[in-house]
Amino acid sequence: MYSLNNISQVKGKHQILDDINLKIDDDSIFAILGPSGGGKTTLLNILARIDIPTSGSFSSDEDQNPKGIMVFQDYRLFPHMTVFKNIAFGLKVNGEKKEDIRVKTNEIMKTMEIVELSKRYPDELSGGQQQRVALARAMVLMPKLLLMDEPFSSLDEGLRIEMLNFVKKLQHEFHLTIIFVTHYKMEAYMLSNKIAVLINGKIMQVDKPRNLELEPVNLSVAKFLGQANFVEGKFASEFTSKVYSGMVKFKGEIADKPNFLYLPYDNSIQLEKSDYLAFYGRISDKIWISKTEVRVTVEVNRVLLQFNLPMNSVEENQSYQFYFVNLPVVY
Amino acid sequence: MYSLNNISQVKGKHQILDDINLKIDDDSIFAILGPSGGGKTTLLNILARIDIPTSGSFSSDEDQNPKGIMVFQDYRLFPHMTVFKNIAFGLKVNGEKKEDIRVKTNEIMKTMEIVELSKRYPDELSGGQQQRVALARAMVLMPKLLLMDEPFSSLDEGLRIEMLNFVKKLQHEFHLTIIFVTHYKMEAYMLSNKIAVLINGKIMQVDKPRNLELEPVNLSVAKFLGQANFVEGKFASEFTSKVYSGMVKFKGEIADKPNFLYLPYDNSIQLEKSDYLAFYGRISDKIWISKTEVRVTVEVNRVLLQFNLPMNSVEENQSYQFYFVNLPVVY
Amino acid sequence: MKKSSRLFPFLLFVILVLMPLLVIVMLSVGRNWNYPQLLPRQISLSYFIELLFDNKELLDSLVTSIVLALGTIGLTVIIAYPTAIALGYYDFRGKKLLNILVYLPLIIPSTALLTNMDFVMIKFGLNGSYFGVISVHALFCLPYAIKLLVDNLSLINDRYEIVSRNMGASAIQTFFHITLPLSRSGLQGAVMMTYIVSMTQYLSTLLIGEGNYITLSVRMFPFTQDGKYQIAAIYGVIFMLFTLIPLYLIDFYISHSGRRVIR
Amino acid sequence: MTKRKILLLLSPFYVFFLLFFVSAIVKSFVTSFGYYPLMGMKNFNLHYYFEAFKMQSFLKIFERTFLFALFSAALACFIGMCLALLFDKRNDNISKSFFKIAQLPVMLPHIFIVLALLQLISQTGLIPSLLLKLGIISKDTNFPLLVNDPFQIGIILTYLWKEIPFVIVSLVLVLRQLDNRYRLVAKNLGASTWQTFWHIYLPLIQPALMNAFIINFSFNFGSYEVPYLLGSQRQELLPVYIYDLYVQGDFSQLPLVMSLNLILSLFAIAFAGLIIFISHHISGGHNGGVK
Amino acid sequence: NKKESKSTDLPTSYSKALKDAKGQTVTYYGFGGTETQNRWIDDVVTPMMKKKGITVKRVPMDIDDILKKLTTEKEANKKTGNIDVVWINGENFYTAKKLDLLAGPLDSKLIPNMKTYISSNDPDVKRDMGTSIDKLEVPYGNAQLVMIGSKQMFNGDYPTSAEKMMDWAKENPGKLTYVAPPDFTGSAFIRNIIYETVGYDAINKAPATKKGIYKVIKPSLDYLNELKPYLWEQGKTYPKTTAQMDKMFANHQIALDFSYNQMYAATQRSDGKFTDDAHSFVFDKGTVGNYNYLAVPKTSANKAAAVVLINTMLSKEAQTQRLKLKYGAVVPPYSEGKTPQSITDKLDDASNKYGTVPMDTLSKKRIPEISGKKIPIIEDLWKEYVLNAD
Ligand SMILES: Nc1ncnc2c1ncn2[C@@H]1O[C@H](COP(=O)(O)OP(=O)(O)OP(=O)(O)O)[C@@H](O)[C@H]1O
Ligand SMILES: Nc1ncnc2c1ncn2[C@@H]1O[C@H](COP(=O)(O)OP(=O)(O)OP(=O)(O)O)[C@@H](O)[C@H]1O
Ligand SMILES: [Mg+2]
Ligand SMILES: [Mg+2]
Repeated sequence: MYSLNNISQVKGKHQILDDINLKIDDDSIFAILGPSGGGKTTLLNILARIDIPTSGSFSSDEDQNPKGIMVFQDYRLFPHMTVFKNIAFGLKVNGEKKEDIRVKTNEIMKTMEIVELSKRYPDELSGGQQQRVALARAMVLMPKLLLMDEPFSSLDEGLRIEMLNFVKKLQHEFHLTIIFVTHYKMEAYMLSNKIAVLINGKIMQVDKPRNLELEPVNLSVAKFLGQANFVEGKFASEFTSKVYSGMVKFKGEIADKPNFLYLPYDNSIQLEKSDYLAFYGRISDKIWISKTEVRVTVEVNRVLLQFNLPMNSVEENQSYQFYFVNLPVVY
Repeated sequence: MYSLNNISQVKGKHQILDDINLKIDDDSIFAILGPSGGGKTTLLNILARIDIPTSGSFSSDEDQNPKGIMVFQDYRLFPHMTVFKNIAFGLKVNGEKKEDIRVKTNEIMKTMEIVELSKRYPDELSGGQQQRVALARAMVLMPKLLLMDEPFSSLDEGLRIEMLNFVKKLQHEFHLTIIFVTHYKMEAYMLSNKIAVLINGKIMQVDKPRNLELEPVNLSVAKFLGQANFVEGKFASEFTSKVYSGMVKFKGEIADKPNFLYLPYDNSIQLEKSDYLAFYGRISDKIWISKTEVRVTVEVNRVLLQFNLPMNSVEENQSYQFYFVNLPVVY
Repeated sequence: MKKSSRLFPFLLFVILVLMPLLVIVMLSVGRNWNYPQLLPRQISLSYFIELLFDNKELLDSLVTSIVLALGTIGLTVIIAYPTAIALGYYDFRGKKLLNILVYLPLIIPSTALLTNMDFVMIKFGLNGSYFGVISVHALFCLPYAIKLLVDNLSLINDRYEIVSRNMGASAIQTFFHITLPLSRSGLQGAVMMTYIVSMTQYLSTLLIGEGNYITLSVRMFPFTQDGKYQIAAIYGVIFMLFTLIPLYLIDFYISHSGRRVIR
Repeated sequence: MTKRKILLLLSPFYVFFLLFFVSAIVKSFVTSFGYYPLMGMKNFNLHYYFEAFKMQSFLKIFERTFLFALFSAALACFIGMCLALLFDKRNDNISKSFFKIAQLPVMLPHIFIVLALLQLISQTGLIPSLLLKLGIISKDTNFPLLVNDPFQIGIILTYLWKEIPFVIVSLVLVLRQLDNRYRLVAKNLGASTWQTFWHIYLPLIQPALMNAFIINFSFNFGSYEVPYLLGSQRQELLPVYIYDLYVQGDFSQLPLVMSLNLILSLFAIAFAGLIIFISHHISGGHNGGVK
Repeated sequence: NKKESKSTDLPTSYSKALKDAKGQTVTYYGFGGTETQNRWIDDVVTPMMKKKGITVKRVPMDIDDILKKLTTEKEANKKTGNIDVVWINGENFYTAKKLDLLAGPLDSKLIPNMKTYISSNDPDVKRDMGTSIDKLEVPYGNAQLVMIGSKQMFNGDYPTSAEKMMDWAKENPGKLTYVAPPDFTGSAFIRNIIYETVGYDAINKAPATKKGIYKVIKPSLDYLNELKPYLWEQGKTYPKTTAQMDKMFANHQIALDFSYNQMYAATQRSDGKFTDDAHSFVFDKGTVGNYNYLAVPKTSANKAAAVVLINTMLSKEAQTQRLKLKYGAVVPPYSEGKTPQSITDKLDDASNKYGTVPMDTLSKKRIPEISGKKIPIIEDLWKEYVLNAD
């Protein structure tokens, strides 16, 4: 078990991390999800002991000063080494045998589909190729604790899934602990069952993907998870807004001045009648997003809202009466 | 109208681009979608006149040598300038008035939500913040031709959508032509109605999102678009494989040795009876992916397949008979 | 690394660097300093005063030295910068050869070469002219200047220049806004070396300058050559003042204008 | 574009070099081939080169000078590199003052340290005086001969005093550019300080170090002022040897002097070429710019 | 070009020179490493010239370099140059004359002070180190090798001959040395030893070839080799400059110093560098003496002013001043019978006060130089058979 104890970080006058407390199980993948500038890299740097926190500590059951091997967001491949040498570097400095280094390095290059790049220098690689080399460089070491900072951001969908599966398999086989950081929630959901949401230097919620998606603990998390409309309004026993006024499930703090109606794109409204009358709106735009769904823009009282609706259920420039699937949430 | 005429690029011994021909309408957003290492950056570099192609040319109706302003994949913020100065740079060297520079720069910083970073240096920014500065730096110039190389890869979902919308709005208002490159198909679908798929240095298909997704022109495109199972088998008037044997729609070339059955995750099988009997399979895993769907792993004859099915339609460790929605495609 | 472990080498280094300087200063003011006395028996500034005030030639030659050094810096930088950019950023045929060529003026012993240079200068009609002298100075400064700039530029690479050009900046704007600030430390080194190499040129100044440029070195060299320690030391101290002060001023200006150099 | 651009970038250098330098070299060559009309010599031949290679003393001195220049340049590079690495950090006071002080010797002429060394370590210098006072030696001749000595210690000390700081200055400028981002990566991947130095820093500063080595070597190999003042007469060094020949005032010897000069130069050029070749082909020869 | 149009001929008479030279700037090129000499030119000669409406510019340049420069100019076909007056001697004069670099004749018509103070049959006006002068240069200083011994170390008993020196060296090993050639003084010392051991005539008559000279000076080389183990550092190394040797002498590291300036001990003593302990003497058989000369290059653009400068430097006023210690106390090149009494008096004064050798002794003990061509050969032989022997 790894523990992050009251970690804070201040740089210049900016409080970048604010009292982070986390417990991370051994032999698991832990995801830290958060928006740009949230402090994810800063946190990982501390766990990798590249940076020292202003206060707080990082420890584990076995080791007072555990240190993770890091995959850097900006890759940081050694510019003077070929791909092969970059990947072999860690093994070499850890004194592995030449033959072992060769075998292991070739192995991982095969997995990463970069064998044919082995003699190239970093400046001769595409962005995604560099990222794969960076991943390989860290993973070939099979570290007990692996830290990955947005390791798949430059990879295309296909590769990303391959890599995700590979990381999963690796973790499973070798019982590594992996802490990984991403701004891309699907990645987090696919890799991990326990996700910490880090926004503005604070851990907002630690939860399963499903719970996160269904019940974001507060407005920032909801906003960050995105794919939702936020309709401004006022709450006082009931909610009033341009789009909808009426009963809601209130999850905000009363003190918040403007309140927001949370309407995720997915699964928040329907055409079939339900207990919760929503609004009457005109379909102003329709874009194709998958084989079964379209993203529609609904104009309600001059406010534009977006929803995913089943293919062919609505026509452009027509108006419809919509119903909520469940009682809507207000923050 | 911009034309890419027979552009090829060779570096070292590698043919990176192979006879690229494209027509791009003025006043539109054109997306180039492709996997890592496909040659996207290489192509953009040619359009930005940073690199000279081995052969071929890039021209437009108005200008023999059009030149795009580029947003670089690796940002390339000037390390010795603050965020403000980085963004103002282009305006300054183009001789704009001081006051105008201030106004425009502040304007775009507001849009990009980076106002409070204006006095920081690039190495004091997070990855996503750097990317936004890079975007702002190019966009503030309102160039006739804007080239963007994976401009949103480091942004979280929320920001990404904001930025996408902003780019769309900008294009609309100022009638720019935008060519943008991504490996992330959703981004391409959301921003553009005309997408070129660039794989292995070749343009494979230029099409609308919908057509791409429904009928990838060949196996590489299908594979790249991902979210699909590919079942190896043999085609000779009928298809035979471990999973399914029978009638198919054949889109491959007869010469291809192994053929592949294309089974997208989405909308390729169902439980309800249809004309096309598929296979009998056991649900070995189920993960939550959205409010309405789960991703299931189906075991058929020891082969594992993945599909997105409606929530609660199947149970883990149960077996079911599945049907194809349409006649399946084989490449 | 612990501070204490660096303190010893630091102090040793400081002593080794400063001790000779101290000796020179003492030598320049000491009289009757004979073995085995550790300190001069008398301290006298009379030589100094005589050289500095009774003898306006010293000040004249100081001005001449600096005027030549400034011209040399200008010429050297104009030639060295583009060369260093080409060597630092690009690969081209003959690069390795050029890499050696730039060191030639240092490699070839100058004594014999200079007469030939004099010959060439006479043929060009440049002997005795300002341009002629700074050209020869620049020749001996170029290896240093190019080396220091190349070291610097090859690490930066041309990627920022590419951005700048792409954003519509002209080559000149790019140079001043991007290349120059990014290679500031290299340039500082180059200017420093150029200044000092120019200031110490003796024979070339004399031969090509035809006596029109009597610099500090020209005056000082014969004394050192002949081992006239005290006078040489006085010249040396004056030399030191007038190299160190401007160079530290440049250094101060550079390191305090704008931000620290990039990563 | 690029080809023209490179040509444009290089043209000031080439023009300048051709006009002022190559022309002088050509003149040297012409003279060395025995064409010296002033003395009535008008035949081109290789006579003087053959003669040079027949001069036993020349060859012996040549070898000695080469080894000497190699040794002192390498030593300066080595010590300079160690110090530069020890004090490369930008934001601590020791390093800052170190760098300031390291610049001092770079900015002072060689003759300066020659003077000081003569005062300090000649047998009646300050250091023997001090040792005498301290009772460590009993008379001046107990102090080893360090100037004009057979091992060229005086010259080596002078060169080290000037060149170590030069190496430091040029490496620190590079090290500052490198920052410690790669060091952090290496450390994170488990490299020790030594390994980080050997695999990361050394290759990255290697080109700069090699360049510094070439400059130092060339200087040590070709300059005569310091060996003239501090060298031993018996273990003569090449530049002094040639200088003596040159100033003897016998103009009919000039072609010989020129050919010696050119032999020396060609050799040094070949050597520098070798160093550059090596530099390109060992780790660090390729770096696509440090990000 | 203004320079080119100027006459490149010498003026026809001194008075014409004086007239033509008004407003001209004359450059004096000569060794600049002697501060006393520089001071003399700056403080004495320059103001004298100023009065005549001529500006003097002193350029410190070695005669080797001056010659190289003049040769290059000639090679490049340059008709006028920047060098007006040069300080020249012996071997260099030989070369310059051979290359036809010097303007002449500089006779007494042009330089009136030549007639006044120097008799035309003075050997030093006829030949400079064996080279016939042919009115191409004018003497302006007198130099003669003198030994400076430590009174205390020699106990007042100075080695006034080669043998005495050898004896003393054997008794006091490590206390003698000499500056290594090609230093001017060191080279002169070796010639002086040759005079001591084989005599002036032998070497003077020897053919100017390596073989010929070796045969003649073999005994001298043997002498030096015999002396070698008793020298400082067993003769494995030698001081490089006179200054280095001066310092060793001042520190009593060695007992004997040499100088080419007869009054050197005096200047050093007044400077506080030597103590009263320093005492000058010459060998009984005499020491090498020569003159310093001035010449005008053919390419000089200001020949009129050059002539005036030379005459001025030779004048009684300038030479009297030059006897002052702060100007280096250089003995005038005046011929024996033509030296003004005031100057002779001053020299004798100094000899009493500073222990320098009296003027009449010096001129009696003066041995002329040998041919300039032989000097590099002797230096080579020394290097081969003494320095690098064993
Ligand atoms: N050296 C610094 N000085 C001041 N502020 C800094 C510094 N480094 C980072 N920051 C700020 O700290 C915040 C967190 O940065 P961090 O790099 O940890 O974000 P992140 O979560 O990794 O974001 P991204 O997903 O965009 O990479 C950002 O707002 C950034 O601007
Ligand atoms: N200088 C070079 N020398 C050799 N090959 C190169 C060079 N630069 C790029 N390549 C290769 O060209 C191919 C295309 O590179 P490019 O950077 O265009 O890919 P990309 O489509 O932008 O990929 P990504 O999405 O990963 O950035 C890659 O396989 C890359 O390795
Ligand atoms: Mg980050
Ligand atoms: Mg790319």
